[in-house]
Amino acid sequence: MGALSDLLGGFADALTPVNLLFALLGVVLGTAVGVLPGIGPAMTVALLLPVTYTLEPTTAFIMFAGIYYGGMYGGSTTSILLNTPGESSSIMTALEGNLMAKSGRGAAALATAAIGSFVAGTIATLLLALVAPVVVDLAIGITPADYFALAVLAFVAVATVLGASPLRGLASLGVGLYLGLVGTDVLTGQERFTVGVPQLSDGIDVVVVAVGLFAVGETLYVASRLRRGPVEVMAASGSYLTRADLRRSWKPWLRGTALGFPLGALPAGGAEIPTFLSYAAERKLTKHPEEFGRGAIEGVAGPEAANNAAAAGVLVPLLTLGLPTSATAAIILAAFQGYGIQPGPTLLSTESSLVWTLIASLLIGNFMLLVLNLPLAGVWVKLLRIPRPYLYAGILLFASLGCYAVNADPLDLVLLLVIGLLGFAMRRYGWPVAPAVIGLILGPVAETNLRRALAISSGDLGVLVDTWFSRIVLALAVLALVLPVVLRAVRGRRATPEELQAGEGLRHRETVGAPPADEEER
Amino acid sequence: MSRQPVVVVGHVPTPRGRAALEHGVEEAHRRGARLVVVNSSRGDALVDEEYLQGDPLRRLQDELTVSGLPFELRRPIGRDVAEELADAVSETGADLLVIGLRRRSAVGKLLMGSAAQRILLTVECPILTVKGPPRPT
Amino acid sequence: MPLSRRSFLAGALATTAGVLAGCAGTVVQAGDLSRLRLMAPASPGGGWDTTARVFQRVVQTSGLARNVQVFNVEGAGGTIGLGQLARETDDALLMMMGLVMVGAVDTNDSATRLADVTPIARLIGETELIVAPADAPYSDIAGFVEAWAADPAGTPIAGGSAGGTDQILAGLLAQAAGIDPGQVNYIAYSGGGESLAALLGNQVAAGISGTADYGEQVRTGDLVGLAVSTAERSDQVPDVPTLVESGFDVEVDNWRGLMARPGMSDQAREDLTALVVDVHDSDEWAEALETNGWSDLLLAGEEYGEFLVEEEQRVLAILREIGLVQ
Amino acid sequence: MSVSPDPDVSTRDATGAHASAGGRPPAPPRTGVSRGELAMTVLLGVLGVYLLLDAANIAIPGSSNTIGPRFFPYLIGGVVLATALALGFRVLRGDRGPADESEDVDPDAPTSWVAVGTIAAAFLGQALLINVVGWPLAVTLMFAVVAWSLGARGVVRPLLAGGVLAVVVWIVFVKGLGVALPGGVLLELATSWF
Repeated sequence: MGALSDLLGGFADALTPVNLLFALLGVVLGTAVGVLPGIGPAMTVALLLPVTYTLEPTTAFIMFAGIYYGGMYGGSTTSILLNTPGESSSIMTALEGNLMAKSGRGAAALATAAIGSFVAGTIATLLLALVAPVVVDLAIGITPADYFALAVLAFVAVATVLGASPLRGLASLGVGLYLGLVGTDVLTGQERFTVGVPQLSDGIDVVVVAVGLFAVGETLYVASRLRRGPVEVMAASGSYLTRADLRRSWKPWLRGTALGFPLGALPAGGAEIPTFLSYAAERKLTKHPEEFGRGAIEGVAGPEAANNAAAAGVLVPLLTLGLPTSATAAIILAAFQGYGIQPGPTLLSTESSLVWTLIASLLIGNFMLLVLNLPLAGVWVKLLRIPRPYLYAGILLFASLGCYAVNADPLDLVLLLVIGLLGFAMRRYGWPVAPAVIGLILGPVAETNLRRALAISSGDLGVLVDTWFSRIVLALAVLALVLPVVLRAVRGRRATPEELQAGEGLRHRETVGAPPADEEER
Repeated sequence: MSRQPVVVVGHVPTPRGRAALEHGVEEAHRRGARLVVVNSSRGDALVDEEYLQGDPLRRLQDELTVSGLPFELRRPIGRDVAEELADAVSETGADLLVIGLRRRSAVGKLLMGSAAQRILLTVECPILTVKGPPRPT
Repeated sequence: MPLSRRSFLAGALATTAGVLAGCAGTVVQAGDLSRLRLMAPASPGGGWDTTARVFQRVVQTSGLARNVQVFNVEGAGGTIGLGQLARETDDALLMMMGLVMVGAVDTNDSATRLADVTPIARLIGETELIVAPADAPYSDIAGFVEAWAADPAGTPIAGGSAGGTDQILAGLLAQAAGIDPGQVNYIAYSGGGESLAALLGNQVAAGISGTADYGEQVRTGDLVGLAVSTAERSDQVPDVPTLVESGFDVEVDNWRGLMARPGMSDQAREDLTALVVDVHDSDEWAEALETNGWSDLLLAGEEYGEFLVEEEQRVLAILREIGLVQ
Repeated sequence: MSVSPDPDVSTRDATGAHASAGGRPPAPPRTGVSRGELAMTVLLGVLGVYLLLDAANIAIPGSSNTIGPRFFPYLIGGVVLATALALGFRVLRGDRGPADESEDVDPDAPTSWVAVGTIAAAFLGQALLINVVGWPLAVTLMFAVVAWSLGARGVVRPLLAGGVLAVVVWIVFVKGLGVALPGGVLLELATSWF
């Protein structure tokens, strides 16, 4: 098995003291920021990008791998103990997990989440190791038209399917696509929309956009509507997994993995859909339906596993096609490019040792997280005692660091602030932020590949549907666009109980403190 | 008819808060007073373990009910503990305020300031300060 | 596998930190090259950056100067760095540049021209390699050109960024083969690695990039080496003939050289030139040429200035033909 | 958030101050046209028009094959403009976007433009000060102003917290990792022996 020996080689590289140290650092940082409100893994990686200027690529990516997985773990801890899911993908965990904690089974909820994450993360990472070389072989045959189709599918998914308001998702995507246009056209070397500023001729830095939208925008938004007052912390009480808990957990773990990995690996992926699906599946399959809505362990085990499996799945298109399908993946892609490394079909051959070390350290980091997280849940919660004024002032401090260190140009900070204000306005008026980042990164991918495809075919539009791959992907994109509309038309205004449940989950964060604000016209 | 006396207690779920509460209950019984328990939070952090919520809150209420005193539990979220207590005292026209003291080194006091000190300076009624767990009565 | 690049990156910003700390008004007197700054007018990891960092290492290990710092000024094909160099007052500053900057000055319509700064020396060159997919119906450059001439639009050629060395070579080869350079169906990729996937997937008819990008695939037979662009064959792909050998009068070196600020004294200029020649003569430099697959193209002083003028004319002419410059 | 005692407490609502608000009826849905949303939509429309107009100024080199560098700008400009029109229609009919949720955000609170303005000004000031007084001092000042506008009390603590964090971060990143950040005269001198 080629993949196995490559992976063992990766372990040999990852198990050096320095790399282990950075894996630990990444895992701790990732968990810490996963726990903290207002910071997600995407922002953490963006804020820490400056370290990539000095670290070796391998070491830097080992750390990012730790942050990436750690952020998922941290999110589950706060979901369960505080009922405050930091990311949309941990909403489902909060739903049943917090109820378990309330009824004195917090320790069991944390344990099933942690072990489920570990099991799913490990299986999914191994699947990544197995699948990546195969996908790369297929990806060599992937034409520019196929890439274009993939980018279109990602646009449709991120703008219309994931958000609450498709039009606003589209608006956000448009802003991102515009930002992606600024700079020099790759194919003809012409400057576009640089308004005469030479610094813009290389385009707008993804780091500036990501830090601006996430860190600065989030801080401004929180400042504008600061919530005061603490939330209730549940004790991690009760026993860890009993035999009965384990018996009820292992199947959801595996089912969550089976749902999370492939859906995460789709270019339209992300972790939200698999966690919702996993929750719905466990609700249907459980032998204890009466417990759902009162703290069912299956409802924690499945979504948590799906969440982590999807996180590993997202790495498949990122590493093999160079296509980021989540905001975090987009930042990691920027980190690769900062080293002059272009993820894509040739990555596995040109940077083989880097990729395998990365995969090995994902497995190592996953194990570290299991060891760290079970006993330390209480410590993480202590982090939340940082007063909000200091927390958000600190976020801005790191935003300044991350952005200024790229070019040492104060102009970048001004641009950061402008984008931060844009991010604030977007949040304030309900425009989702992620489509803008995805548009910025995938816009140029879509454009160059469309133009390459047409140039290679001498202008024959038929090239866009020339391969089965592009036909299927474009059909999926059309389906994703039309299906919600059709479903709404067929079903009318009546929502099913499942939908209500899922909708409740979506709004769960609001109910943490105050009643849902405005319910009209979702 | 004369007004019923009022005893205000500044309470936090710590040994010193415990001590303040028990002394407050004792004093209220002695004076036949109404008890006002204030548990406040600055509310500037997502988690404040000194702010009573959930089960501990229920337990406190049960405990006060059992004591047989007329009581009121206030849980304001404000900028400053001292201000909240001073507000409670002036509003109820309290006859006594009971607070718990934290042991601190000189350096610690210099750095952190002292809520107790500000309370002593701002509050307009007699104050009983309690340190550590109370003697068994 | 550009292993070397990584180790160079390790020191990357360590140096820039110092630059910022000490940038205000440090005009070093002529002859004092104990402290030297090197500008790479491109992002870290690229060709200019790599060359600058190799230069830095050689200067330091051979003891020619103690404190050498490399910093990056990215953007617009290096013309942002060129503009900054023209405003510099520090004699102890060298800017890495190369053939691409010659074209970028015109394609970006840069206010600062190469003639506005002081040429020091041309240093190295990289060989350009023209390849075809393994499944292509031709196995040598003559066969390719025949197919190309028959249908220029239907013969897409992949290469690096627009207006760069790869596209210039495509234009020059078209000219030599009697094809209108304006008809060349050139598909720009952001780098050799990206165009490699298109070649391996047999999506384009040919590809042009440095030997470092395609050499490995040519040696393993995954790609067919059609020709190299230099006067002599490359050690990396010794079986691939030169264009001249194959009957096309085209010779392109993807050369790199060093420039300094304008208006410096003759003494300061001679000192810098002497330093570069000393670096060139060291054993460490010879070793660096070997490991990186670079050819030695040292050309110092006046001759380098004259070479630049000729190169500018040649590049501008072909860019006009291609249509990148009006 | 009100500073006055919570009247609900003696009702034994044990779920905390905020959840205790869960007992009160949901806020009535806001209706009417939101000016802010309309402004966002208009800006989006302006962006679309700008894209369509400025795309015409992109030079098309003779070498551009089939669709050139203007095609995508036109396409995106068209999509953006169409989105703006559709969104504008919806907004004028009273549609409101679901405000983004966040752990520390009170969705019912009115927007505090003062806080937003203060923080933006502090950040801008910091950007302009970096090259004058060095990064640590510039961000310390920003840290303190941001903390104050978010409700921190006192003068010493925010400055002290910001200063310590800034210096520690500066030492770790500059001295440890070699990132470029001007430290300011004092700090550079004090740490030159590193």
